Amino acid sequence: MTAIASLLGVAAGGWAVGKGITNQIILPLGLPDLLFHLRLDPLSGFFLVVIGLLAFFVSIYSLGYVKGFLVHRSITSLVIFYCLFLAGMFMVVLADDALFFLISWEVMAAASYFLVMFEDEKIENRRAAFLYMIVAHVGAIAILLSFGVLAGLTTGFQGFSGYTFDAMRATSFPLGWATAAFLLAFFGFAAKAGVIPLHVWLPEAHPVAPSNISALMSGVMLKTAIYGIIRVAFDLIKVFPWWWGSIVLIFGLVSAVMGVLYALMQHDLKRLLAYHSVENIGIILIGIGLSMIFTSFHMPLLAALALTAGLFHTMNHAMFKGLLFMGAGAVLQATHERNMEEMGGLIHKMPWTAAFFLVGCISISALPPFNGFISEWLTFQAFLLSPSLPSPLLNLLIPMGAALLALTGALAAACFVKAFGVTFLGHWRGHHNPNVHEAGWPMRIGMMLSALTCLGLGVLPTLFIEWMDVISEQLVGAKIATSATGLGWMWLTPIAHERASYSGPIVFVGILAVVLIAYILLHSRPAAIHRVPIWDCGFEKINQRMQYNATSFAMPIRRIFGFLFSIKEQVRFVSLFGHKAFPKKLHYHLRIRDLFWGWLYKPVVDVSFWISRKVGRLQQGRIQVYLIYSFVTIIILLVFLG
Amino acid sequence: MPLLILLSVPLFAAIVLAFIGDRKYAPEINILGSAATFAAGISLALEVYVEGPMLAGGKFFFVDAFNVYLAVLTSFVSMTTAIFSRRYMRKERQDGHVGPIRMRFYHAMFQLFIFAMLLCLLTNNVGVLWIAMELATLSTVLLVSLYRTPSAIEAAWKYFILCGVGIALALFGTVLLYFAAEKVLGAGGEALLWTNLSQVSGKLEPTVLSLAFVFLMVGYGTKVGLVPVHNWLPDAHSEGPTPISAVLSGLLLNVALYALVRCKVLVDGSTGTHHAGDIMMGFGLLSIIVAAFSLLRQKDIKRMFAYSSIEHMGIATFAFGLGGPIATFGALLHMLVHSLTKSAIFFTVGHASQMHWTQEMDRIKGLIKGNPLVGWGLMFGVMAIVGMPPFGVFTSEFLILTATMKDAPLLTPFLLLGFGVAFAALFRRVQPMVTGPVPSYQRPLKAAHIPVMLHMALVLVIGIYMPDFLNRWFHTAVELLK
Amino acid sequence: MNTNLAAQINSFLAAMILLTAFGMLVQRRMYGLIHLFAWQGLFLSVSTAVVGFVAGAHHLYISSILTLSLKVILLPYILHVLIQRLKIHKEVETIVNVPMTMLIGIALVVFSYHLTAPVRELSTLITRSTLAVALATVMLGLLMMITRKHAVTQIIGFLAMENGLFFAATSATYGMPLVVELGVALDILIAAFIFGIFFFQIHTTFDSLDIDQMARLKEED
Amino acid sequence: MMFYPFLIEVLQILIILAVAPVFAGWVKMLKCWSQGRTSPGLFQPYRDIVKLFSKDVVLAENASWIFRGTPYLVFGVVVLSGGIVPMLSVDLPLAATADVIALVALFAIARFFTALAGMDIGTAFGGMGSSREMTIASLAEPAMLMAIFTVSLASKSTSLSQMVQVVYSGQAVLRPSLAFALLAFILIALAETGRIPVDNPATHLELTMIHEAMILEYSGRHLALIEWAGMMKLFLFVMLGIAVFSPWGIAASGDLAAIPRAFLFMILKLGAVGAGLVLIETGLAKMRLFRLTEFLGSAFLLATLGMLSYFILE
Repeated sequence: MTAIASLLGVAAGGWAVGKGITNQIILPLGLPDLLFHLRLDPLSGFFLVVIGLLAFFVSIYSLGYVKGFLVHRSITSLVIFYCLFLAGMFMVVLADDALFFLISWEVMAAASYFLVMFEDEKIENRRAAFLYMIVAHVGAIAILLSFGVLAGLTTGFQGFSGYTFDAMRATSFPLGWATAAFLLAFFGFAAKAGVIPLHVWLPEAHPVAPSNISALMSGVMLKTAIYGIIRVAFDLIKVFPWWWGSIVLIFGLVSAVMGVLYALMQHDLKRLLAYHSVENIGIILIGIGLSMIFTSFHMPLLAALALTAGLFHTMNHAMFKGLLFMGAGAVLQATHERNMEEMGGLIHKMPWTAAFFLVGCISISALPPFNGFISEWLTFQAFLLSPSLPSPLLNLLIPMGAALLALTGALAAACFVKAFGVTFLGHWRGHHNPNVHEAGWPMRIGMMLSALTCLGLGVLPTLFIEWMDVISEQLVGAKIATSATGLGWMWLTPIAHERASYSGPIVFVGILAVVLIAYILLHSRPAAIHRVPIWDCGFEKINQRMQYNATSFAMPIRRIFGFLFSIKEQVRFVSLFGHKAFPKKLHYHLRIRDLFWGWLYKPVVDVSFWISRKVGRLQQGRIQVYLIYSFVTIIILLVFLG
Repeated sequence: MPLLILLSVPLFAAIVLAFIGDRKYAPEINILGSAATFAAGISLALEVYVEGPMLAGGKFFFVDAFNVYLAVLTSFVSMTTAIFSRRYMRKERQDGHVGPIRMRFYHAMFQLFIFAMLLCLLTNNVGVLWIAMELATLSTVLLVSLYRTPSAIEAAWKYFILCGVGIALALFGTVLLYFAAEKVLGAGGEALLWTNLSQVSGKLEPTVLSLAFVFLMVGYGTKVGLVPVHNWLPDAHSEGPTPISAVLSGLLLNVALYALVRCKVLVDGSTGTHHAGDIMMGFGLLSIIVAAFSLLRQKDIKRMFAYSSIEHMGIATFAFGLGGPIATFGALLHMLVHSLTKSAIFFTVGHASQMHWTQEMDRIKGLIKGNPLVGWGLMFGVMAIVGMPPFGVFTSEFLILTATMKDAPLLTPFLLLGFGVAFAALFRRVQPMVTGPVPSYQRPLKAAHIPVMLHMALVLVIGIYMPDFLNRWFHTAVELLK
Repeated sequence: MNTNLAAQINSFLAAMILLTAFGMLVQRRMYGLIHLFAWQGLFLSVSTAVVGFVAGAHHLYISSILTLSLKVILLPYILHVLIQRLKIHKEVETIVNVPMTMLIGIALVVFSYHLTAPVRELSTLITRSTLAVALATVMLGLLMMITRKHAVTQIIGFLAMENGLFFAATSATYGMPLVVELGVALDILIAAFIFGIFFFQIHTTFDSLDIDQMARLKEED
Repeated sequence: MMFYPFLIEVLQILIILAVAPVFAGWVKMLKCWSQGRTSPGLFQPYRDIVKLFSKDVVLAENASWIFRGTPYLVFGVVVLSGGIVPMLSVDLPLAATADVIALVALFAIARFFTALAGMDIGTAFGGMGSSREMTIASLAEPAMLMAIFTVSLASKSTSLSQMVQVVYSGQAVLRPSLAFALLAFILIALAETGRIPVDNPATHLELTMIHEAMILEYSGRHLALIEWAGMMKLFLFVMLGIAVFSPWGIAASGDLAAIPRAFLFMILKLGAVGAGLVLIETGLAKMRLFRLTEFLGSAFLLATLGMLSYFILE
């Protein structure tokens, strides 16, 4: 059912973007003076496609996945909230007035909250869900205020018409208020998107949710926040100074780098993926931030390039992160284990899942010929074009951002070598050998479809970019020229042929061809393959505990970037003869925490409770004291007025 | 005519219930009486809706858009509460918390309380308004101490004394009001009629009125439960029987706020300034913040929701103080949805504590699995009360917040702080209660379905689709309060 | 009786009311308090009657009689009975810092006078100057409730406040409309019954009427 | 002249296949000489590869298709990259397939799979090699991008043939930015191709190996492909450096006659670079793994200085 609905969403979105038209509908719901306004324009159409496509895949996947739950619990609530969640996301991108937007927004948040809490007997689920809810709600209030500012400045505030996006579009805002609105909106959306330092809920909530839900949350729910930022900045406010873009850019960069570094330190597979969402949201924001900078300097072409990069990455991230979470779900279902330290060698038992997961890994590591590379490449191109900006300071600083992005990409690759290597390759690391089996067909189909989409987007990006060009045309007023020549679909040339180009099909076909040729040549002569045990360097039989695991893999990077984490490392000796030289047993304990807990969240919580204790003293039990309150209040008021 | 029925039915029911005592069918009579009241309320509302504001009983009663909607609300919530209390109080009797005499007392006083509130809302006379308010207090004081535990008596005593003092101060304010009005309207009953006062509010002496407002504010503010004169509220709500907490929280506070708003209109009309509004905003803001932070450290479930009521009354007071069409609209809506939601929450809370034999939140667990209606009801109730869409509270908070952003942007951070903290505090407590496995000491319970579902459905509907008549009512009320 | 004389009588009565209010503030013995309260009620009743006579407002006579019967006869009697029933008549109460309380009381009077001064200018009534006394009486009642620790004395303080209110109503405006006066009286009657019930409840539960025991519902840990 | 570009393309791929082992042999030979040993000759790498091709494959029990497929993939990627870097002529049809950034990404995919293959068997060495390799790569990447950025500032392009053309046409001579970028590039290239002081291709000492640790389990034709690809990668990095920083002698567009001359120039330059490489390798000792941060940090610094000097000085 949901699959069909999602397909409808895809169709509608694809149609809207393809035709570049705008539809508006007003539903007879809501406040009588403020009916629910719906609007389908290319931007929302694009996001509709993103959401719908992944939702379609995930819905197929879920058919198989939820069977795992059926054994020991009812899934009614899962199904209900799943549908609500999808509906919420669709409504968010379609909403065209502040009230309806926020309602959809919170329906989405609430539904996902219940989904995170689906397995509510586990304490970590409850904790994660709670944290998620808090951050989401605080973010929502900020968005609400932002709309409040915007609506307050529109002409129709005395009535209710000021709340519609149309009224906001028609108003040009004074800079100070617009800035307040933008910052509030950015804060709110950033909380949803998991931008550092508002990301803490994300690595808690995504791992504990059912995997199909993680896929949707990470793949598309975060994107609604991106949609919000674009909508507010480009569509509602329209004119802004360059430093807004810089703010977005800086937060994007920090999120990208920190996200991937934290991801590297994880040994919980889904948690690792969750941190990667932080990273990828960062990359998307980089694109958007650059686009905003270019827009404020009136360089529509470059702005279009950067915006396309950001949007393209949005699409890509939805696809590969959905794929990865689905893969992780398949692994979770097969092994009942999220800890990578207890996995290994799954490629033999789950060949399909392994292959699809590998596709996801390559895509997210931004390696050609898959889709992740295209968007990152476009982002780099946008970076490289920044020297044409008329501001010397930006000229000097923005390239550093490019370097950080490069660092992010490389670290992501490292991280996914770790993730894939430790999970699927090598030997089983766990203590007991579970009965692992391949995922069922619906799950495989779901994963396969998104894997194919990843490949398709990577090989033929030009077609996709041409299709979505209309968005940037509407928002920043320019298209990026992709099809300069007759064979335009082959070459991706964002600005000009001389500037830079990339050809997905040739890379794909080229690699494939050379590999095939080499393979055929080498196999023309039969050669035996001997299967032997692993070479043990002449020592005793090596066992599976000697393998590199997730922690040891990340050790060099942990050392190098150690200052960014709060790390507690402990080595405890249990030694023979009471001397260190004769160790009998070594206990190694490592605890890595998110730095921002200590910096940002714990103080807030502590201060709240401190204030709460102080405030509690008001209610101090004795009636005379209460009477004194009344007495003093009245005296003060009398003095004040009299 | 419906007006007369509306008032006489509860009074009559109170007398009947006092006489028949604790019979088997007493709860049903209670429900019947409330239902009749509600029907009368509806027909009155229809009449007003069709014909506009009206005077009745020789100018003694006055009905306009503002109070008729509150009257309907009052009769509605009292009806659902009566339905709820049937099952709830039966359980309490089985558990031996209350005896037959107290049951008789409970039923009679419940109806008397409803009568007092309706009188309070419908009267045209500011003095009678005061009397009815005092009657409402007095009729509930002994209900709060119904269980006769030390803490219940303590709570009731505090309620009695603090509200008594508060209301006395309000009387002083009323005297001053009369003092000013008498000059313009002449001595006698005419000078205390709200309809007359509002017409001549521009001519009333500003100094006297602002003096009067201080007393009215502190007096009725005590009843509304505004910080710093709120101290009776958490005690009374947590120690009384749950149906009483529901009506106290859902209705009495509204009625007190109604009185306050009526006075504010007069005062601002007279002084031509916004001082009264400013004072209300100050009280509101203080209530929001103090209540929000107090929520953080609650252990008793009913006490926690009592603080939540303080917070929401703070919001409504703040919005009325802010003024302007959108804020006032939001405040009216807020009164409506808060009262529906909060009483629904108290219904579920009552059942929850019966299921676990305690009001300690640490001991309440696994409600959704134990009793889905109670569990989900509490969950959704809390989601609604903290302002999650699509429930109606969100709509009102949305309007209030955006209006604040427009008119007093510097205050929004405080509002935001309060909302955020309250949200976190409530969720932190409620989530462990509704989720998780069922504890061994939980007992199954037949819960009262209808009231909870009815309330939540209404709140939901108002959030998604507000009927046109409600909207028009609010708009008329907004006009009145300008 | 001419207006001037009436005004003088009224002022005298106002002074007496104020004096009894102060007396109650510092009186330690329970019976003394009740007597002072009855006296205050009497002064109030007389004052109401005088005002009614001067102003020709005949409903004030009803008020006066109500006051007389309620506050001078009924309530003191009830209190008396209760005290005997509950065997608390011998109790002598400690009051926090009497001189301090007196000073605050005087400050309150000054404050009330200052506050009502502008209102006084507006009024043409002969009784206008007594408004300050009425306000002061209300405030002193409140102060008394704050400084006392006994349930009965708190109630007396509360009733003293009501006296102040009544006085304000008569002195400032020649009395409220009759409906209101009757209603208020009814309320006080009900309140009297309720606090009667309360005394019993408190006494049986806590074994004394000392309200310091009733401070367990609080937020502090 | 329709076929001219394709001719060049084919020629170039042949060159890279053929010349890369020779270059590797040349480096080894020079190294032997400098250390006073007898060298096995310029063509020893050929002999090694041929020998490996004819051997049977010994495969670990639990090797998966990733382990077996990686050599082919790595080989394929490197050959494809070979068709992209202009060596003889600026007029290379495939050059537009990928710009510098994409080229770096192509190398990255080879590395990605090699690292996976290292983890496939499940030995401690493999994992260690993968871990270190990926660490180094992530540190090298920002510096690499910075260098590219600097160069592209001068040429206003990241497309290789365009960059070559700009430098070749003399618009950029003796620019400080390019000099800095060159220095940075050399450091990065050392790291990327696994030479001393970052990695030692000749060692099999457990504590110091990086790249070798990953491919320790390979044998037969798999090893041959990997070794060959490794030589080509070294060769390609050298060619990339030459193309971007000193393309003089390269054939201009459509100039068929200049090809032999260009080939000659290429050989000469290769010889010189080989000598330089040996100089570095004999002069320096291998660094500790955690000193590499400083090494690559200085590469980044140099590249950034190059960029700054572009903005400040030019």
